[in-house]
Amino acid sequence: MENLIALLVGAPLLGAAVLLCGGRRLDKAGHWLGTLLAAVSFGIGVALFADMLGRGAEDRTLYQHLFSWVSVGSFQADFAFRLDQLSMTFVLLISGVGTLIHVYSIGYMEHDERRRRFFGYLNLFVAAMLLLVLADNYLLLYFGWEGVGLASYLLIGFWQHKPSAATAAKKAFLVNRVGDIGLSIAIMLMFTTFGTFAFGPVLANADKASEGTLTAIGLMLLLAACGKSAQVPLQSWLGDAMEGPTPVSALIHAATMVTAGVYLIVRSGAIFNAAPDAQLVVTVVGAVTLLFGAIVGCAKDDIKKALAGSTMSQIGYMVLAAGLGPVGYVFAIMHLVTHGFFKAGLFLGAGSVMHGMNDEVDMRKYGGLRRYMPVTFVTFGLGYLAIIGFPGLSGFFSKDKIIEAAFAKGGTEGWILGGAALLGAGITAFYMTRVMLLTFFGEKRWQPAPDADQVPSAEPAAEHRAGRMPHPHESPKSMTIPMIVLAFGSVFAGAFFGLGDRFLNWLEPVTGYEHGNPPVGALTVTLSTMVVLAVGVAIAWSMYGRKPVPVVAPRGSFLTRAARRDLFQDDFNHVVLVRGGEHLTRSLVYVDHSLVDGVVNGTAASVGGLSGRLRKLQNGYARSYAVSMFGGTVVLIAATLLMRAV
Amino acid sequence: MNPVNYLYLAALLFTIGAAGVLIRRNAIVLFMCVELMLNACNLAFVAFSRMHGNLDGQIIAFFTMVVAAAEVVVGLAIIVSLFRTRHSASVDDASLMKL
Amino acid sequence: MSALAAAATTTSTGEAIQFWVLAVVAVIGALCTILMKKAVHSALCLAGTMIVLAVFYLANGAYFLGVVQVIVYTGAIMMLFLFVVMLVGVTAADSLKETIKGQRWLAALCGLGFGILLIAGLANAKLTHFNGLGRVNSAGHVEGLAQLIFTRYIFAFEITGALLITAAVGAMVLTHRERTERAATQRELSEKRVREGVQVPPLPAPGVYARHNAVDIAGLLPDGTPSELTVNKTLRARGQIRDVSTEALDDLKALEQRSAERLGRDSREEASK
Amino acid sequence: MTFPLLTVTAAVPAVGAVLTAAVPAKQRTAAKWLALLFSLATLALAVLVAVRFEPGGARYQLTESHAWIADFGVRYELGVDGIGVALIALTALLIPFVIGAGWNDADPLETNSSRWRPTQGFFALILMVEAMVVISFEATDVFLFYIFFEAMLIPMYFLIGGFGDRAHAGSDENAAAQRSYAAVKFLLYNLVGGLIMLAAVIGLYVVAGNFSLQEIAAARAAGTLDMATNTERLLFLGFFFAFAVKAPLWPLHTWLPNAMGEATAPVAVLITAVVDKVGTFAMLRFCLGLFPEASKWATPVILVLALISIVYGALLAVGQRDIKRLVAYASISHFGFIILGIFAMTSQGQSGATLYMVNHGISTAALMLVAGFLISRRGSRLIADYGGVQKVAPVLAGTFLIGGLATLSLPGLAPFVSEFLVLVGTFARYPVLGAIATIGIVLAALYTLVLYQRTMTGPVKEEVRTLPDLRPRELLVVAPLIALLIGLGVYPKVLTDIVNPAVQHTLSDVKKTDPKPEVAVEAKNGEAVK
Repeated sequence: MENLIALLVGAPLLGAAVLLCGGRRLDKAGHWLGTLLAAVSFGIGVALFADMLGRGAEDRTLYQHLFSWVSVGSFQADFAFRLDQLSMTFVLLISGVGTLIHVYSIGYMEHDERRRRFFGYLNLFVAAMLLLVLADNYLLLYFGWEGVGLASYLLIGFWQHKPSAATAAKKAFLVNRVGDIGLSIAIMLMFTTFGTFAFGPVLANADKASEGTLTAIGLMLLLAACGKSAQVPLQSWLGDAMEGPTPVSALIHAATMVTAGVYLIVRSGAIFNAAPDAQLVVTVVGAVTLLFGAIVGCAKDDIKKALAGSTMSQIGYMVLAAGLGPVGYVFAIMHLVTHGFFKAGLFLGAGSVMHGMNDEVDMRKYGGLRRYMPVTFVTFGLGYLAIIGFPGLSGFFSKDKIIEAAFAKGGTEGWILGGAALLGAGITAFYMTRVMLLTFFGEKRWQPAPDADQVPSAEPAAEHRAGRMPHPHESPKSMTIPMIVLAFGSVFAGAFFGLGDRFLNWLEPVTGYEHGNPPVGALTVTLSTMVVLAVGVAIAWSMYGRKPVPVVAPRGSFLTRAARRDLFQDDFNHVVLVRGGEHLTRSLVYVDHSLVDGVVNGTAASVGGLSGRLRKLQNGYARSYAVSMFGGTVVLIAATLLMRAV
Repeated sequence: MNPVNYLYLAALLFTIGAAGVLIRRNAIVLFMCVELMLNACNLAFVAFSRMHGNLDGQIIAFFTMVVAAAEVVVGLAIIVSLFRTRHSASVDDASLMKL
Repeated sequence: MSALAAAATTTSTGEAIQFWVLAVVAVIGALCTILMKKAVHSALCLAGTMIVLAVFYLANGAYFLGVVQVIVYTGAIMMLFLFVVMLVGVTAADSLKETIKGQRWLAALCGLGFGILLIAGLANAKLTHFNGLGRVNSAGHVEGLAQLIFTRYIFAFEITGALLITAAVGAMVLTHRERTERAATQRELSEKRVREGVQVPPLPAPGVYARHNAVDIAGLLPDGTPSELTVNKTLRARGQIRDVSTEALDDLKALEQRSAERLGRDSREEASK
Repeated sequence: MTFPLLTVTAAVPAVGAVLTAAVPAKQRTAAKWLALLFSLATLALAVLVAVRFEPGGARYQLTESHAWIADFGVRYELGVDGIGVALIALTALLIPFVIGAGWNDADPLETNSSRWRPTQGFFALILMVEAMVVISFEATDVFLFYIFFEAMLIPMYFLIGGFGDRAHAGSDENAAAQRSYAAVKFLLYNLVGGLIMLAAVIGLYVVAGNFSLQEIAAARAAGTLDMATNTERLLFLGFFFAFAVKAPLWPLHTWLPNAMGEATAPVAVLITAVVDKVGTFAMLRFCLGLFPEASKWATPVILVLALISIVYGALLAVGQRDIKRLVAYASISHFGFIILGIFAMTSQGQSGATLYMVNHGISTAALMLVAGFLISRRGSRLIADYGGVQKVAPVLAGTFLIGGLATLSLPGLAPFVSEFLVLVGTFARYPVLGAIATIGIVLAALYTLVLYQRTMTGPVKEEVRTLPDLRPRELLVVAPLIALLIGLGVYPKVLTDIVNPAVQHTLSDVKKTDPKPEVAVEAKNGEAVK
C-alpha cells in the first residue's frame, strides 16, 4: 500500500510535465487531463485513507523510501514519504479541494487562451503541496515548500501582461523567501543539533536538546510559517496575491498553501512543546494576525481582498491554536480543514460573482445579486454562516474550540489571547456580514465596465466587454457544482468532525492532546462568542443593511483609511525596504565603479601616464635609439669600472 | 714611447666614430663612421697582438675586416634600394618604427 | 725586427716620431670624416685615416694586415663607398642642422663620457709589458697566420667564407630588379600616352629661358614659375634642380620698371587700371 | 603501458582547435561541425574518464607521469580525483553547448571577406580553452598546472577582445573600445595574479625541491618537509591571490562584469562557467593540499571576504541595468558561496562547493545562453529595452525563467542542493556566518525575479512585438541543460558519490573533521522507526 504514496505526488506532477512541455497540440484536451490527474491523486488518497482506517491507531503511519537524495558525510536527506493521520488529512484536503477547483477552472478559464498552461501550473501546485505534506524530512519539506511557492508565483502572475500581477507575484515570492531563511536556518540548526533533520529522529529526541536551541529552531520555523501563511510581519503579500485568477485564490491562497505554516508548526509540535518561549511568540503572532487580518478585511471594498484579509485572520486563529501546544494542535488542523471548505467556497462564490459582473471586484458596485445568482447566493451564504461560526455549521465547531483553548492557556496570557480571539470572532461577523450585504442585498449599484486598459485587475476577457452594463447571470455547471460540494463541506464538516471527538481521536496519535480547562467554563465561552457574533452582525447591518451604500467609498475614519492601506504595512515596507534597498544598491554600484574599480583604474592610469611620458623616447629615429644604446654602454662601463675600483 | 699609446689612439678614433654615428644623418656617412669604429678596433687588436706576443689578435682583426667587408656590401645595397624607393639617404626618413 | 722583438716597454724613437705625426693625421682625418658636409669629402678623409692605420699595422708587426688594409679596405671598400656616393648623388650635401631635439648634446655627452671612461680604463689597466712578436714570427709571419687560420680558427674562417658569399648574393638580391613583363614597345607607349591623356606630346625641354640653358634648371612657365616637368626625374629626386624662377621674376619686374620709366607712366596707375 | 586517457582527453580538443583553425575560409559551416564533433569527442572521453574512475579507489587515478624538465624537477604528471572528474565532465559537457549557442556569433558581417577567418578562429579558440582547462584540472604537477593556468589567458583574451557582443547600446567604435577595455582588464587582472603566483611557485620549488603535488603533500603530511610558518603563509597567499582573481573574490572581481558584458554570451559562459572554475578548483587542490596550516590561518579573512562577495555581488546585481552584467554580478555572489564552502572545511561545505561549481556552470550557462538569444534578437543588453517578451516568445521566457530559478537555487533544481550543502557546512562550524549567508538567497530571488519581471512580463513593448521564439537549434542547446538542472537537482547522488571521497582526502590534508552534533541520535531516518 505504501508504494502508492509516490503516485499521489507523481500523478499531478506528470500532468504538470505533460501540460507544460506538451505544446499547443494539448490545448484542446489539456484541462481534462489536468483535472483527471488531480482526481487520480484524490482517488489514491481515498484508497489510502480507507486502508488506513482499516488499521489500528498505532500502525497507521506508512513510509515509502524512494532513494537517497543528498548524502554527504552525516548529512543524509532521503527522498522518502511519510503518510500518517496528519498528512492524510492534508492529502485529502489538497487533492479533494484541488480537484474541485480544477473542475471549477474548466468553466472559469474557458475563454483564456492559455488555459492549458493554467492547468499545468495547478497540477504543479498540487504535486508540490502533496510533496510538502508527505515529506519525511525537513529538507524534502523545504522542496515542497518552495515548489508551492513557485506554483504560487506562476499563478499569481498568470496574467503577466498586467504589471500589477507580475509585481504581486514577485512580491509573494520574495516575502516567502524571507520566510525561507527561517526554514533553512531551522534545518541547519537541527542538523548541527541532532545530526539529522528527518522527522522521526528529530521529533523523538527533541527534548534532549537544550531549550535555547529548541527556542531558536522554533522561532526560525515560525519565521518560515509567517512567510508562507501570511502572518504578521510577513503578511503583506497575500492581499496583492489576489491579482491571480480567482480559482488560484481559492485553492492556494485560501484553502491549502497558506495553511502550510500551520502544518509546519503542528508537525514540529515536539520541538515547540519543549520550547515554551517559542510557543508564546507563536501565539502572539497568531493573535496579532487574526486581529490584523480582520481589521483589514473590514475596510476593503475589493471582494477578493476582503476575503484575503479574512483568510489571514482565520490562519491567525490556526497559528494561535498551534501555538497553544497539544491543547490546540488538533483544533488548529480542524479549523484548517473546515476553513479549507468554506473559504474555498467563498472564493469560488466571489469568482462566480465576478464572472457575472464583468470581472468587477468592487463590492460597492454590486448589490442585490441574490435574485440573479441564486446558486451562488446560497452557497456563498452557507460559507458565510460557516465562517462567522453560526451554531451548527463548520466554523462554529472549530473556532469555538480554539477560543476555548486560548482561554485555557491560563493566567493573563490566557485572558489576553482568549479576548483577542473573541474580539476577532466579532470582527469576523462584522466584515463577512458587510461582504454579504454589499454583494447580495440592497439596491443595484452596477456600473458600466470601464475600458479594458483602465481596469485595475481585469481578466483578459474584459477586453470584449468594455463599456457595457453587466448582465449578472448564474455561472455554468462546471462552476456551480464545486461550489455546491464545498457548501456541503462548510455545513456538515464541522459537526462531523466535532461531534463525538472524531477528529480528535483521529489525529491524537500524531499530535498528542491535552484537554485544556478554560477558567470560565466551555459553555460561557460559547455563549459569549454568540453574543459577540450577534453584535458584529448587528453593527454591520446597521451600517450597510439599513441605509443605502455609496458607490464611491467615503473617506472614512483614520482607522478605516489605515485598514484600507493594510495598516500602513506596505508603506513601511516601501519606505524602509524598497527605497532603502534602492539607495543601497545604487550607492554600491557607485562604490563598485568608482572605489573598487577606481583603485585599480587609478593604478593603471598612473602607470599609463608614466609610460605615456616614456613613450616619447621612442620617437622612431634610429639615431636617437643609438644614443640611448651608447648612453647605456657608457653607464655599463662606468658601473664595471666602479665595481672594480670598489 | 710606450706602445700603449696605440690603444689610446684606438679609443679616440672609436669615440670619434661613435659620435659620428650619432650626429650624422646621411646613411653613407654613417656607414663610414661605423667603418672608422671597426678600424679603431682593429688597431687595438693589432696592438694587443704585439702586447701578448701571439698572432691571435691579428687574426681577429683579419676576421673583422672580412665581416666589415660583408657588412659594407649588404649595407650599401640596402642604402641603394632605400634610395630607390624613398629618394633619400637620410636615416631620419626611415622612422617608421614610430607609432 | 730584432728591435721589435726586444721592445718591452718602449719603442724606438723613429717609431715614436712616426706615431705622433701620423696619429695627428689620423685623428684629423677621423674628425673630418664626421664633420665634412659632403659625403665624398668624408670618404676621402676616411681613406686617409685608413692608410695611416695601415702604416700603424706595419709598425706593430702586422705586415699582412697592413697590406690587406691598403689593398682591400682603402682600395676596394672605399671605392665601393665612392661608387654608392656617386649613385645616390655626389652633390647631395648633407644638411648639418640637427633635427632631433637634444640629439647633439646627448651625443657629445655620451661620446665625451665614453672617451674619458675608455681612456681612464686603459690608464688604470697598467699595460706596460709588451712581449713583441719576435718569437711567433720566427717561422715566418704569413706562415704563422696561416697556421692559426687553418687550424684553430678554421671554423670561423669557413663561416666568414659563407658570410661573404651570402653578402654578395644578398647585395645582388637587394639591388637587382627583375623585369617581370615584356618591355613595352614604342607604339604601345605612345598609345598609352594618348589613352591616358596626361602628357601627350614629349615633355618640355629644360632651361627654355635663354640665359640658363642647362639640364638642371627648370623651364619657366609664362607666369615665371618653374615647371617641374622640364627637369629629369633623377635630378628632381636628388633635389639637384637649380631654381632661377625668383631671378627671372625679378628680371621681369625690373624690365617692367624700366619700360614704365621710359613711357613716363606710374606703374601703380597701371596696376590700378 | 596503459592508455594515456587523461592526456588524450586534453589533446583531442587541442587537435580539434588546430584542425578547425586550418579549415579554409570559405568552409565556415565545415569548421563549425568540426569543432562540434571534437567537443563531442571530448565529452565522450570525459564520460569514459568518469566511468573508469573508481570513487572508492586511490585518491588520484588514471595517473600519468613522465620526466619533463629534469633539471628543475618538473614532471608531466596527470591524475584526477573526484573533484577533477566532476569538473572535467562539466567542462566537456558545456563546450558543445557553447559551440552550439555561438553557432552564428562569429560569422563575418560581410559574407565575401575571404581573407579574414573569424569563424574558424572563434571555434578554434574555444577548443583551445577547453584543452587548457581540462589539463589544468588534470595536472598534479604545480608547474604544469601553472603553465596552463596562465596560457588559458591568451585564447580567452582573443575571445573577449576579438568577438564582442554585437548588441551594444553605443556606436560600433564605442563598442570596440569597451570590448578592448574589457579584454585588457581581464588580461591584466589575471596576469598580475599569475605573476604573483609564479613567484610563489618558484618559492615552493626553493622550499620543496620539486613541483609534484603528491610528493609535497605526502612530505608535508609525513612531517619530512617543514616550512617556516611565515614562508608557508607567504606562499599560500601567492597562490591564493591568483585563484581569488580568477574565481573572482571581492574585491578582485571588477574584471568579470566587464568581460562578461562585452563578450558574446557563449564566451561569457565560457568565462564564468568553465574558466573561473579553475580558480576555485585550484583553491581546493593546491591551497589546501600544499599549505594546510596557512589555509587554516587565513580562513577567517577568506570567509569574511566570501561573505562580502555573496551579499555585495547580489546587491550589485540588483542595481544593474544590463542583463549580462547582472548575470556577472550574480556569478560573483555565487563564487562567494563556493569559496565559503571550500574554507568552511567541512565535508558538506566542500562537497557542496564542488557541486556548486558544476551546478553553477550549468545554471549560468542556461540563463546566459537564453539571455544571449534574447539579446541577439532585440540587439540590446539593457533591461529597460524589454518588456512582455513572455507574450511573444513563451518558450524563450519559460527557459529563461527556469535558468533564473536555478540561479536563485529553487529546490528541485541542481543549484539548491549545492547551495544548501554549503550553507549547512558553513553553519555547522560558523553558525553566524552561515546565517548571514542566507541573506544571499533572498537577494538572489530579488535580482532574478526583478530581471524576469522587467524583461518578460508586463505590456508588450513595441520593439519586442516581432521577436521570434526559440529556434530549434537554440532549443536543442537549452533543453539538455534544463534537463540536467532538474536531473541533478533530484538525483545529485551521481555527483556526490564521486566527489565525497575526494573531499574526505582534502579534509584529511588540512586535518579537519566535521563537527559532532549536540545530541546523539541513533535512529537515522523514518525507516528505522518503522
